[in-house]
Amino acid sequence: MMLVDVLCAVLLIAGAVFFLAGTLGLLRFPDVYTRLHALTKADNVGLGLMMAGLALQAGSWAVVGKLLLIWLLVLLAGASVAHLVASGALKRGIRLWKR
Amino acid sequence: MEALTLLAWMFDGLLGLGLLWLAWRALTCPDLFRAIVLFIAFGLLMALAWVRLDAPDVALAEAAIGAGLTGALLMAALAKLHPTETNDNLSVQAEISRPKGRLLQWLPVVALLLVSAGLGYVVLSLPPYVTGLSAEVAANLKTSGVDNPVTAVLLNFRGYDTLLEMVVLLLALLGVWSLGGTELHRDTAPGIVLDTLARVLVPLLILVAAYLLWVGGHAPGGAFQAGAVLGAAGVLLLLAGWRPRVGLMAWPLRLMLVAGPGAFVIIAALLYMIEGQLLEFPTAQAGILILVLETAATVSIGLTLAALFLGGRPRNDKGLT
Amino acid sequence: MGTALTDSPWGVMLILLPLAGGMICFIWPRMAQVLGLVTVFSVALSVVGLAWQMLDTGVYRHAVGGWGAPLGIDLYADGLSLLMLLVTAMVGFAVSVYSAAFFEREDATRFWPLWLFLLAALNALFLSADIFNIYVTFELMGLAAVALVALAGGRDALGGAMRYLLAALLGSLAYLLGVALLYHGFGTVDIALLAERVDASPVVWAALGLMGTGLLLKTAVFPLHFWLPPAHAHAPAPVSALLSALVVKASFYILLRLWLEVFEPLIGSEGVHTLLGLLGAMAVLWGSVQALRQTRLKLLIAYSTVAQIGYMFLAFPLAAAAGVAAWNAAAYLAFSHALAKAAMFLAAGNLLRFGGHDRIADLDRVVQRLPLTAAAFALAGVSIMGLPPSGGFIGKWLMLEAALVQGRWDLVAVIILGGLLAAAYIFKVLGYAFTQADVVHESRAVPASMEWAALLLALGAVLLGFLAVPVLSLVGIGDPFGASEIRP
Amino acid sequence: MSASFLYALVGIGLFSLSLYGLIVHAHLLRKILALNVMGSSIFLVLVALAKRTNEAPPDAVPHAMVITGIVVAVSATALALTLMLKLTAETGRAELPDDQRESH
Repeated sequence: MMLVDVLCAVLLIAGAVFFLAGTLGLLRFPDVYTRLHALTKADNVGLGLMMAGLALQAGSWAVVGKLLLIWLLVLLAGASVAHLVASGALKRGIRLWKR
Repeated sequence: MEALTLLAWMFDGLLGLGLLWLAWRALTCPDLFRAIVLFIAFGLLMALAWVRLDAPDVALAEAAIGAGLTGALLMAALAKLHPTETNDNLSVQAEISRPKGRLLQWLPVVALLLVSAGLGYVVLSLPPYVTGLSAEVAANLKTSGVDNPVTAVLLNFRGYDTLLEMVVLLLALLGVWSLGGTELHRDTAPGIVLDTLARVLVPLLILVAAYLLWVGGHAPGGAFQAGAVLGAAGVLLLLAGWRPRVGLMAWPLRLMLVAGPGAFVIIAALLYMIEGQLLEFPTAQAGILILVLETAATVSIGLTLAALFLGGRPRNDKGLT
Repeated sequence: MGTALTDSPWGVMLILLPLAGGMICFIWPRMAQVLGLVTVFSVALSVVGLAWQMLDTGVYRHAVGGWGAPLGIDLYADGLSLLMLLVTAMVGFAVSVYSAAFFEREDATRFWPLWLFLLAALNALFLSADIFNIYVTFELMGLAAVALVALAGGRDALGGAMRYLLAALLGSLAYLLGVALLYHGFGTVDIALLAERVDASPVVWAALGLMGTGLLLKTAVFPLHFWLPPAHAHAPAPVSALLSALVVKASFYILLRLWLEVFEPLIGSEGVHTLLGLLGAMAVLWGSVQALRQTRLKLLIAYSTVAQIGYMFLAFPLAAAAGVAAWNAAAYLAFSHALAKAAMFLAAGNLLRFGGHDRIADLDRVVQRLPLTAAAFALAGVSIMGLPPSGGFIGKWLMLEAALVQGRWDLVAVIILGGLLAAAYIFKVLGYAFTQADVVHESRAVPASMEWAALLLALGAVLLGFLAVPVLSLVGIGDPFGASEIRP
Repeated sequence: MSASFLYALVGIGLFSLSLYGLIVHAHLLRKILALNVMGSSIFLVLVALAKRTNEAPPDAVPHAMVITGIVVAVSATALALTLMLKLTAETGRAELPDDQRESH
């Protein structure tokens, strides 16, 4: 059983690293569009890894199904909200960052 | 195990500091838009705190109503307060009113420090191990008709509180309508993305609300969490530009709004005739009666929260609103 | 016939009837007025039924849901809550008759559901024996009252309603923190059980501080009265009558109930009740002086409310030695002030409807043209001033007696000075009512039912002076003031 | 000094912070935010102290009280926001009438 725990730990830590990368992106990137990019990428990949790790620990298949549903919902919501924020920003005339 | 408790302590400490920091930033941030976003983040951290304190029902309610719907109401109010077509970014500068003069500035701070020190001492003076009413709740759980203790307390043991509380929600809507609240104006047509998001999510949200309502009987969930999810579906629809047909506006809507408290009052009156005590559920039918009450409550809470978000009084042809 | 009356569910009907009435009025706006009047009348009958039942079987206790005290919520009614229920029924009925003629079509459909929910909240509050349940009734009462104040629309009404809402929410939340501390300290939120378990520990002191501050804010006692005058003065006349007569006294009733039962071990302490007495005395003097300075009639009456509430708080220092006499005086003052103040606000509403303004200086020969309203205002003034034979006189006389017995000359001086100041501002208004104003403007007819509603309430306040013995025996049911055990 | 007391103290801290925020700021939206934070802080104290049952499941009664409180808080907030909007439409500023006269 040790292998499952180790694998789960590795997956969770990898997910956490992606979230860390997303947060760093949020702080460091110059304008709203790049920050959105950083956040959405970190969100779905990081969350995907975490869900995989938790699925290993899950008792029944129903819980695995629920975890998958959560991940899909976050993907759907994250992508559309990012689009809405970006189009809102464009409508307000926030220009893209150029070096 | 020592490392684990240390880790748990660190997490609690960080969460506590996070809560205090977010609340302080939300209250003293010059930009109102950012203050509301910080408040929503504060609501989500609060939901995390409820999970840490073994209160999953409260976490659901806080995330759905405390952070979600209250945040949506605040955002809608801010949008109506400062229509953002004019300035370029969303930030709404509202000057922080510092009290004038040194004494006036430090007096409240010192007074509040004393108050919190006193309250902190009082809280710490409470006995460390106490079970409160959990013994009585566990003893009567079997005859309450549900297995989830929180739903048992909410719907059966203290059902009278819940009746009054649903009337409070209805009363808030009545107050908003009697004020003739400002309509949520639609400046631009909703984009294709928001439209498809609404088309996909709303049926799923209604399904999740039904699931939460059903699962409330034996696991965290129940009428208020389900009603909040239904309210969120309503808010999403309203954001996507959907408005109820005018014909629907008159008494059908009002009937559904009153369904929750109305069902409670009718059942309370009937039970009084039969059992001789207000809101005393006969143990055999307690489960069914609670389910009926919860279903009616979910419908009216969902509709009321969506109508509160809409704000304005629904116009209908007869002019009698 | 006797048994049918005594075991029928009066207490429960007092809560379910207005709730059901309010909901039906909301669903069926066209029938709101008729339904409202029928509901209020049946609630008044239920209160009489409850009184009959309690005279027969003593205290009314009802375990909601059949669970009993620590787990479930109890409804409890003794003499004091019965008195408040009677006041609510009487003032509520008169105001309902008045509102039937006062509001036009559009406002009426909004007024009735809000008013019936406020009535349900008041009845639920006076019947509740559970401090968390009282928090929920406070919120129900607060939101209904704010929505009613804002019904008038316009800058002043909205400003008054907003300040009132913020004060009410802050008061309720401070009260709730006190409830949280008491629950976690003693494991129950039921008043009777708390009274047994409470000791003079820091938790109880903190709970007294928090709940006391919250309730003082909701009762608008002197330093915390800032929200009352704008809210009561700029609301529609029937709403001002309801707020000043009933809503403000509900939080005083809860403060009194908690003081007598839950915080009983702390009663002996000198500091707290002298502080309350000081606040009461300053409220009497400051309120009366402010009322004297007002140029608008409704603001004058609102500041008079602040002053009269001060009188009730004078009972706290006197109760240390005089015990039941002081509390009887406070209860009597509450009863007569409710009737008199409601009559005054309704009379002011009539004057506003008649002249289109409520500037005291421009009251144009009101006595000749609106005799019933002027009589109502004068009779209500008699009770506010405390002249014999009115109910106000009995209340003040009992209070004076208690003060003289203990030799509290400072309180005696405050009571008498307050009475003189009250006489000053009432005669100021009556003075203008007799004379002719310099600017003459067209007047609008005032429906007879509105004038009679005000007059009947004022007559009630005066007749109260003759009913001292029956009313005090009614208040004595269930011994709310702990007269039985000898006060240390 | 278990976790429940830590959260209870955080609740007390939040209560004082929100009381300060309510008193000092003139803008009505800030006052409504402060009232919401104050409500949450009292709920935190209620539920935190319900967790003093070591390993046993916590006491369910405060949880039910907090759920009732959350719903009451959202209805009060909705009414307060609408009142603020109507007041702003009437007076042009989102502040209580006498704060407005003071500030300019």
